Amino acid sequence: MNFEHTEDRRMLADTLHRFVTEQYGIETRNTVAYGETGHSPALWQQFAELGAIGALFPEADGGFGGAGFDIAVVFEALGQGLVVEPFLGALMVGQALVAAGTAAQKAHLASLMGGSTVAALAHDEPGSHYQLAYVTTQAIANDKGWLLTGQKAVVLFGDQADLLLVSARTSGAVDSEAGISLFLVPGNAVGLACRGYGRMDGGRAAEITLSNVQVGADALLGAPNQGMALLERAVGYGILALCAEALGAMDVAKKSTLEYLQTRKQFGKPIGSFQALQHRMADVLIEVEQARSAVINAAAAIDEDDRIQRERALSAAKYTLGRIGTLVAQESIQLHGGIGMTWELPLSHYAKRLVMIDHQLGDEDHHLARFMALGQSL
Amino acid sequence: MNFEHTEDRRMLADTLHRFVTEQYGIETRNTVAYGETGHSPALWQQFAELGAIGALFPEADGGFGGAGFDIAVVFEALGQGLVVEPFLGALMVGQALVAAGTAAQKAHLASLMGGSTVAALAHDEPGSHYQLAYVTTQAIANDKGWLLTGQKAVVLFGDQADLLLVSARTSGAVDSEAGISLFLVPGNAVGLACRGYGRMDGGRAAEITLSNVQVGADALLGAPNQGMALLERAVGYGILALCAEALGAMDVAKKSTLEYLQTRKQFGKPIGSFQALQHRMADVLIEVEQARSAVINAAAAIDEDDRIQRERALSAAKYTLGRIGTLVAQESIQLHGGIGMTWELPLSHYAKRLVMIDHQLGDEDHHLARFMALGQSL
Amino acid sequence: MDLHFTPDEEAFRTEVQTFLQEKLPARISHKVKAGQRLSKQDQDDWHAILNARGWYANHWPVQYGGPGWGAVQKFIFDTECALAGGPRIVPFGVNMLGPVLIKFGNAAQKSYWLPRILSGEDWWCQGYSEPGAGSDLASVKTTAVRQGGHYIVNGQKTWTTQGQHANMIFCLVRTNREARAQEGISFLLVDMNTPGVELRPIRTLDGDHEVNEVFFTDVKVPVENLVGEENKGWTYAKYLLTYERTGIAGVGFSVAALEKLKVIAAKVHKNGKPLAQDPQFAARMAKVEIDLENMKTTNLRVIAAVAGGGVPGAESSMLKIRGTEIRQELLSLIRRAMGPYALPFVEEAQYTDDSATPVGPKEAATAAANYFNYRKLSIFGGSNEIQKNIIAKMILGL
Amino acid sequence: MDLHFTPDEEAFRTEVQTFLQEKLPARISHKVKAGQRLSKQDQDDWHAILNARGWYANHWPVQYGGPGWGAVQKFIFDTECALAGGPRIVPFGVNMLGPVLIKFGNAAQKSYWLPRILSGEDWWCQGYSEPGAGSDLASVKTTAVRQGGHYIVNGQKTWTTQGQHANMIFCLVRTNREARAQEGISFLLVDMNTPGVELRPIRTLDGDHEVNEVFFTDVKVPVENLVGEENKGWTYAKYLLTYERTGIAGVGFSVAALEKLKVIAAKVHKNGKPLAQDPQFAARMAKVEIDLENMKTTNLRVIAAVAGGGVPGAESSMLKIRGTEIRQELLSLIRRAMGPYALPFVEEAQYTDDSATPVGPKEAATAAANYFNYRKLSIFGGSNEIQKNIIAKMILGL
Repeated sequence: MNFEHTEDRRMLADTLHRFVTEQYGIETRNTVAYGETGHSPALWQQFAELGAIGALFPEADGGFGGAGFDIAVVFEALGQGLVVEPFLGALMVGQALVAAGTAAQKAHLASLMGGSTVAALAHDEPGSHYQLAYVTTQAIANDKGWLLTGQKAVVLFGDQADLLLVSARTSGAVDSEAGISLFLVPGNAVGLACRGYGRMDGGRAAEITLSNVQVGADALLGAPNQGMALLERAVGYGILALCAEALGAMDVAKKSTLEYLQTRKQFGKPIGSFQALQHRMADVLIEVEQARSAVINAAAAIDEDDRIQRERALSAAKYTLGRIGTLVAQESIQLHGGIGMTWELPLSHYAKRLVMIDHQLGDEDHHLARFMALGQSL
Repeated sequence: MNFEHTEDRRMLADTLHRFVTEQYGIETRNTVAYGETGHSPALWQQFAELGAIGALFPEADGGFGGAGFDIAVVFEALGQGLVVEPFLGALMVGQALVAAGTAAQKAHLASLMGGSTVAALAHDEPGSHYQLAYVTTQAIANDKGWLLTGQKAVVLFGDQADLLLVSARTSGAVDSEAGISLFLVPGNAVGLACRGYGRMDGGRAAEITLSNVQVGADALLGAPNQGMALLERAVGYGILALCAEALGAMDVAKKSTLEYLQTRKQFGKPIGSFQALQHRMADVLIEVEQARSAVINAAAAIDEDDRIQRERALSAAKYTLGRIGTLVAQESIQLHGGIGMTWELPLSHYAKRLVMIDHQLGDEDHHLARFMALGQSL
Repeated sequence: MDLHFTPDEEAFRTEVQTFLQEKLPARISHKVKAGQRLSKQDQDDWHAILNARGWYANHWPVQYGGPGWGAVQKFIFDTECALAGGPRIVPFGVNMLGPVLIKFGNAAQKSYWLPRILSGEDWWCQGYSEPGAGSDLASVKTTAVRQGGHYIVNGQKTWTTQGQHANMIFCLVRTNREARAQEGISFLLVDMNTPGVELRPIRTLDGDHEVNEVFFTDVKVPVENLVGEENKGWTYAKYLLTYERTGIAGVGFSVAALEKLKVIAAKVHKNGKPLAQDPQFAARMAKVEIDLENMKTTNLRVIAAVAGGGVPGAESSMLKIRGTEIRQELLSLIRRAMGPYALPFVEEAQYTDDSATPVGPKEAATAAANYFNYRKLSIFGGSNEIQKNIIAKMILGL
Repeated sequence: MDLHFTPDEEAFRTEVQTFLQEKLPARISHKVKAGQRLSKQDQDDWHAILNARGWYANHWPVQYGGPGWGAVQKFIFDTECALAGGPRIVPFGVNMLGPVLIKFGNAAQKSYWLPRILSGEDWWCQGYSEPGAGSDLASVKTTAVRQGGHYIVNGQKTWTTQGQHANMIFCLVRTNREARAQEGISFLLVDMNTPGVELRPIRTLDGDHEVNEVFFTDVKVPVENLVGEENKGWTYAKYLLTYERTGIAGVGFSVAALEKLKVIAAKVHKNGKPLAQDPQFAARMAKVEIDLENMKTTNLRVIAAVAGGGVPGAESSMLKIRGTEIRQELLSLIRRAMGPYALPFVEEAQYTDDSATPVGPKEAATAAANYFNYRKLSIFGGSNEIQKNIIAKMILGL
């Protein structure tokens, strides 16, 4: 039993932390995050050079990490700096490639890790509401490969992506776990239309319409109709990443709130001397430490072979971070008072991010229900 | 719109309050409640003479009240004094008689109101867990009337009761709403066996076994197979009563906790001066006022003809009082510290009663689910 | 005990409903129901409509132009307005300054300012809060120094809601620096167009511009604009804060939000069923619905006490806390119901949904922004923590 | 980062499990799992079994009879004991007085008292709390006045757990009335059989007799029974309170309670389905299960920090708060699961289930009583409110 990170991971965390603090301060971040492209290709490139993307993938595939704790360390640091670069897409698409890619398909990994490719998982659909097996987009085999038609919802950086991993139904009913297949689709494919927009918490996303998009036979990732397991795996990595990111963000929100309580005076004394607020902060502290433990549990579980154990730990973590992230966001704003609601205060952007993370890859209700359902099969 | 009680009701409340304070102090109460019979026939008789039982029933049937607010006023006063006398059984059995009794059957009402009869609703069964339609006890028609066989669980004062109202199945599946019939059974019927025991919060209850208990044809209350609606009606009155009782009890618990906070000193000042505790008491106050409103809503709804409206208000109230009763019990003990856990302090008995009320006629989860289910039919 | 409204009150409700059906512009109610931001024009229009009917200053005495309503009528009116999608009345002139002038203003002030509030000629904003003061309103630092026929005002106010539309601001200013915190404060009316008044927008986390900072640099204010006596301003300020709180629970808004939530929960599907049948979501909805049903009665009990001659006082703190908790919970649930579609933020969609096809369900356009915007409910108007202090002191005697 | 125990630690776990299988009497573990009350004999037996193996004083240094375990082994042992239904060790002698004597006692005291703790010859209880003091332990009013070779003790102690079994009590007494609250306190060992010591039971709300009041009237205590220096007792008391808190989260007890709850929820039916499939109940169970999974890791993190040379300190406050919240929630759920059968209270069934057929499911016999009894978890050992004060001060710096 050992709760210390390896020397390598600590160095990576330090490097990232330093880079984010120096180069990705909140003003830069907000300019980038709420700007035209919602991220900065130049900074993204620099993250790549620091090895932050490579750390998400195993050495066998050209990375230098890829374990659960590597991913947690990177995303925690990103969360601390509210980094909006397209790490999540890179992680999920990249891990799908690692798990199921042919040698040719894996060639994408190098450009992903090099920061020259923006990747996106195009899976959610207008009616899916976190349900992983809900896929109505159709892929029909033809002599050139596959013809894709359908609609994808809230695809992160879908309007910037060079490479999309698209889930489509090759057989089965609309919400059947069987019959899902995954396809690698270039962002500039003919027939692919994009409606991009900014996100509440910065960064961008897009509604994507696929109208008879023709891809080659080599676009299929993994076996046809068997995409569900691969999708779950990729999304599992995404869940871990979002949890770690939320942890990083809530640490900053907590710290900022604490500092405010220590310095802000009302009725002649620091408001942190009021016991009711002290006890609320004590509750926040305990919850944040529980959230930290949930991330550790998820990071340890992600490499676990037993699906039920692994997915239960992931759902437990996403439930935990969703619930606590929202709590920390609300308490941080409330304890700051009016100033906590201003655009100017970095805290408000942390709060928005924390709440919005609960809307990505399944919210607390979704993952609580999933945790229960997985438990039934124990 | 008017939130004042009528003069009559206020007088009744005052009378009851005075009687309970003078004659039913906590030591008397505990001696009675945790004693052999779990209640006091002499005091029960006196309550009858004060009109407290009669107030639960309409004038047309020999009472002098019977409206929702009459019942609420009586039970709120009983709750304030933690009275353990068999009011609840009298109310539920009596209201069933009022609703469906023949003239001969209604003759029981006089002895009920006169305090000479102890009545009990024998409905719950070992597997029912609050589910009203779950009835496995069988009633088979024969030439003498009906033959009853089955088991009844946690029948309040079942070992003291002169008159039992027993639910039994005359057709249909175990949990079918159709096919339930209600029977008036004397407590000393041949074939009726009783295992009496004390309750956690005082008073008594019993497991009742019916082995070929023969009752006459005139024992059937209401139409055969149609007992469910009558049962729901009787239980509805019970729910209102328990809610009002809980309100009375939580007012005392709150008051006692407040007094403790005002007088108890720690670190040189009254603990009520600590802001964290102040805010928790403010929360308790708000919850108790919401509970009071829920009781008002239920009392107003009980005479409502629209079943869905009525039952939703009753379930809303029982959910509310269950949740808040438990909260008030726990907070009262916690804010008292160790002393709040002692048998000697009246508060601890109020806390027990508040929690145990949530286990009677459906707990907060049960009534939340019922509220939702009733809402589906809106 | 009778929870029913009287026939007269029900008749009044019908009158209000008819009025709203006939007079409330669909353009405006549509925006309100969609949670969109209103323009100054929208608000001016609604003001004019109410004033034409004599219902604008609806708690003013009849002699000053009020309709002579009691607490129950006021409650019915507020509730029906909220249900119909009527905009929230901007309270600063009519609900805050008005009562202060009526009670403490001199004859000239009353005859000059009150009609202008009614007509909408003046748009008032509030100069109470200062940076670093928060809920400690008495720590006023903005100074007013008497020089002949004027006060010279210097200092800064903040959280000035809709100050960008206002031409007038009422301010708490310090006229005596020697006195203790709550003494030495005066209540001053300032024309925003006076040289030295500068307004800077505060952008809130949802990107909205609703509140402002107001800076005063050697602003000359005629002494005629002093309300009541010099250094007695705190008395008027407190009166203003405790006045007219029966609407504080916001029950009408919550009922409207619950209706909206139910429509959404019936429409949005998860796992092949409407969200309204998802056990966890349905339980959240049922819990807040029950809490709201209870709150309705709690609110009416307080109103009945006021109508019966009682004073709302600290009970309004209770209504404020639970009322805002319920509203915030409903806004959380609307946000939750949107699933991933809570993420998109399309600026135009905050003002109108005419432009383009919506991203996701149309309710998604404002769901997250409103959730964040209305975190203010538990902060402004005396934070919920301050309200708990009031309850502890005034009701609980702790 | 590695959440797995080392092979050595796993081997130790197996050793503990084997020991428990072989040595823990079924009679005792059965009672513990059923939530029944233990007799003095039960506790003495378990004490003797542990002591025979050298595992009784399992955090004492080897030289005094400890097994030389670290924090991780101690954690494994505690957890496995809880899972197997081992009784909670009565902590007053071995976990509280022992460390104080080891650190502050003189040679004679160590050589006399420590072996008697190990052997069980002395049953110690605690004389800390006084009526009206609650969490403010330093406000000691019981006095000890030096007269020749004795102290004359007068005063009253309360909440003395299992004092009815004890022959010895360690007390905080005031030896200097002039000094400030935390000075002038001494740490004294008192024979309960001395004339003037009187014990009165306190009956708790569940009808149990577990705690007591202890009265001292002119009780003569030899000066040899003073631990450390006169008037320095507060130092020793604080040491005692902060010592050995890695077990404070009670994770083992919670894991055992969760297992019990799951068995019940699979067995009890509602609406034709096991309670485990009732959406609301299942959600409550899942929430506490997740919280417990997280707490396990939080607890291990603190233990790892201690094992790595860190000091648990205020982190143990965090474990205490959340650990007791989880335990209380699990006991609430067991109570809830019983439905109407939570009401019956059969006295005999609190001690044994041999006598008669149970009323309702057999778990119902103690469900409500235990729920009420364990409300103490958030009160005793420094109330959770005091723990939050500690966190605010020590960790948050507020």
